[in-house]
Amino acid sequence: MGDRRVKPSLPEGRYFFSGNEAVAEGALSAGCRFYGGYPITPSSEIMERMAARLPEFDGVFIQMEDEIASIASVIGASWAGAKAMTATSGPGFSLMQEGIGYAAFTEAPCVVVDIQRAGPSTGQATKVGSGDLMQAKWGSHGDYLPIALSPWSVQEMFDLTIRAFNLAERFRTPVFLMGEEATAHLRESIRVPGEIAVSERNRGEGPPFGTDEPDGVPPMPVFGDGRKLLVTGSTHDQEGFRKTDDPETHRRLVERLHKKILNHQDEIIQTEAYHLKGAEVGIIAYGFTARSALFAVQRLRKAGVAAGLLRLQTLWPFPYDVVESLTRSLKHCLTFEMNMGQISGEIQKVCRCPLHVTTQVNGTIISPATMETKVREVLS
Amino acid sequence: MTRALRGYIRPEIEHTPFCPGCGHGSLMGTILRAIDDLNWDMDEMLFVSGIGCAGWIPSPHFNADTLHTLHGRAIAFATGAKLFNPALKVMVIGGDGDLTSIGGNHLIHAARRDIDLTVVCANNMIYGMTGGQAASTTPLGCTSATTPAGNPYRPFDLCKLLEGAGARYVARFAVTQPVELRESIKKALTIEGFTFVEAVSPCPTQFGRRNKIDQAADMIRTLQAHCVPRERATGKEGPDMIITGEFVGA
Amino acid sequence: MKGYPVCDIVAAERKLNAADFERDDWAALEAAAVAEARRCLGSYFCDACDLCLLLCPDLCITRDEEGIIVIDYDYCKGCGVCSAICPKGAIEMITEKRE
Amino acid sequence: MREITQIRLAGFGGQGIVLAGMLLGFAGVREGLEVANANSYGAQARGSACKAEVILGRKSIVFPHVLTSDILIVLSQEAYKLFLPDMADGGTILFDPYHVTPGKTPHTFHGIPATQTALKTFRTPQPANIVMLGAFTELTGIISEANMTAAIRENAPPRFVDANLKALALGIDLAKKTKGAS
Repeated sequence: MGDRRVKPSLPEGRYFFSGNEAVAEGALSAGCRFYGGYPITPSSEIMERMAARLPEFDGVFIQMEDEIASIASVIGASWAGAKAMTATSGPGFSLMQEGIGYAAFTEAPCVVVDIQRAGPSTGQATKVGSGDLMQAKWGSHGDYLPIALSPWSVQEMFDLTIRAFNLAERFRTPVFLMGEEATAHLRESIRVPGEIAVSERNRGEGPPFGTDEPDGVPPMPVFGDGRKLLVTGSTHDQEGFRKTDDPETHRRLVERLHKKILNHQDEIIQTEAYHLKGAEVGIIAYGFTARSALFAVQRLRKAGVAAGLLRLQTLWPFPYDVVESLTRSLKHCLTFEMNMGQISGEIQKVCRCPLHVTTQVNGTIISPATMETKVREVLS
Repeated sequence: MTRALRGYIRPEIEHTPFCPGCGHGSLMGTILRAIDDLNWDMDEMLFVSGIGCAGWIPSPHFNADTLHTLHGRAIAFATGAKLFNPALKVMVIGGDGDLTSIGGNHLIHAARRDIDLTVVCANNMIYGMTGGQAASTTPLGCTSATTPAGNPYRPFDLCKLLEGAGARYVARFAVTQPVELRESIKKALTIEGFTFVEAVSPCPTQFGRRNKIDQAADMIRTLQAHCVPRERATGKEGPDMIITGEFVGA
Repeated sequence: MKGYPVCDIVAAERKLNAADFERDDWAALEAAAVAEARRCLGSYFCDACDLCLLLCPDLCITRDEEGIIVIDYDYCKGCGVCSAICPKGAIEMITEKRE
Repeated sequence: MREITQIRLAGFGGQGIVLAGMLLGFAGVREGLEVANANSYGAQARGSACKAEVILGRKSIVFPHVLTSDILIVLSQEAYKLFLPDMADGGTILFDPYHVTPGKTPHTFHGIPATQTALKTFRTPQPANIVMLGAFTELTGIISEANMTAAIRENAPPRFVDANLKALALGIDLAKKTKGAS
């Protein structure tokens, strides 16, 4: 992914960043030049760093009056040509959903970083959780397919933020970086490369909401291009004219929005396999939980247990095929989630072996020891 | 449609979408005549609107970049577009329900920040598109679909609200004052910073019908009769009178 | 709630009323009398003040090459706003007959 | 140094524990090591137990939280009691005798009078955290003095850089004396 090589926001080298700082630098590196946001724990450091750093890149930072306005300003800036983003946490993510639906329907690229905390509602503002995954999938009304990525380290808070922008521009869609408090406030050494690959939006000719492109992603001109753009969140034809009474226009539009994601799953979905060769028992995990899981798997392997880990870096679209083919070869599959089993439900849909779900919603991370114990329990 | 304004309307558009006698059509003509007077290039303009009848004034009719957004959020969208590309001349057009009820917070904050936008609020004192429910601007005692016994709450004085929020220019004219309204919009467009024009606009279908003013023509006459230019106002006008004029930045 | 159908342009010229006769302001009275006479004698004749053109909600009133006000009935929705605001009473609304 | 060294800094809120952990992390990166640093957030900011965890690795760090600490730098009795059970066998404890009276456990103990030194030199206990870092530098040899100095220069609040560098040097001296004594 990425058709242009650029220098990142910092000189090549090793840095010591918090996850939130890494998100900001990843965004700047990817070409983000607009940030509209509203403070919320545990994501505020992203906003603070963008406030300090964006002016150095001739970018625009604005603190809006709420999260609804934040996502609206981001979409406005996106249509004006900006690579734009906002960052928030669960309560703000809830408020942003109407704007996210608008961005999906008008195909406005943007990146929304959700640093998840323990919910629902105000919940535990400073404690970790991972309960916003279904909200990312179904948060706004109607049918659309979001893209959601799950970073597990500070390095990935940087890398996947860049990837989120690339996916957003490539597919003209909102992309979510589903961070977690545990990674956002973690500090780690990371490597910033000398060059990164970035995607730029296609501003070319052709109807901006066309339906006949082979890959389903029409070109996106921006305001001021002289194209007299017609953008609306109502059902629209390929030129943007409202067609709110035409069943065929609505069907074609909604189906194309699905196809443009589903037909490119190979390009979007990324997973990582650890020790799965010959594994009898497999853990499927994502985000910070996958760090615990890998640690546990390594210890189990040392103890002679044939355990492995499948780490999901892309959560939406969900990697059903990868999960199905893996679970065909497993005797047991285990999941660990800092929610009541949101992703386990998806795994269950295609799981070909017994599935053992462990959930933990106490505002703390799931320890490697818990996982080791569970694996041994399942095997005994 | 009038030939004089054809160039400002998308070629695909043949007629206005508004009910017979809707003031929004008059306002649409007045806005385009103001831009015509200024001789501005529509390719440099961006019109942002929200949901509701007034949201349809620019979208899809105006032959320029138009952004038809979510209910109440037009100003927040416009803020993002304007800040990222300051070369765009950005005008937000919306109704009273859209801009001042659900969108009230965005309105006052954009004014406070002095974002360089011109906001035209087509105030018909009711939710027209959804079927005539009470808005934050429905006069005390008026009947609406949700205030069948008369509205028990006071309406916003939008101009005072915006003055308090720090807008650079604040004016109110009825669409029955097309010359003053046009001059006011021109002034608002040319003043740098946040400018606000309230255009009082009759809604015969939802407001008139529910308040025993059955004909569009009667709505116009009633509106005319209730407008008092601020120079002639004595300060003793009842709450049903509409004081028109420039309140800030005259 | 019925009001006198005077737009602000016309109202700029003063309207004659009883109070004016009780004052010694003869110059004002004369101006008012002239204005009233102009209004009265000009009734039912369009003097192309453009008010209907500016107010038409359907943007279907325009001036032709000779400056005469014309209405494009294809786009007229028959709301009657033009008739209501015409200071000369020069626009009459007629119910369309179904053919 | 071993492949992974797990370090816990603990005390009570306000002692600069989190800052010390961060500075240690910055120094670790300069040293060319992989670093993970997690801090306690929340109630711990108000005078109760507060901890910073720093993991230094010669290889990539899989699990970024401290499970058993190889080194405990401790500035309060409460924190000492809380984190002693998580010490690795044969681990090293750097404690400030002003706050901590250690028990008899099979660990290597270094008493560093950081708070008293800070009070004597700076008339405030605040730089005690950096004094401890100085002692850590000298005693463990994981991080060079040059890299620790650079980390402070680059990341400590600018107006306190000089004081912090002085505190670091004091800590190194105290550690040298401890080593001489043992």
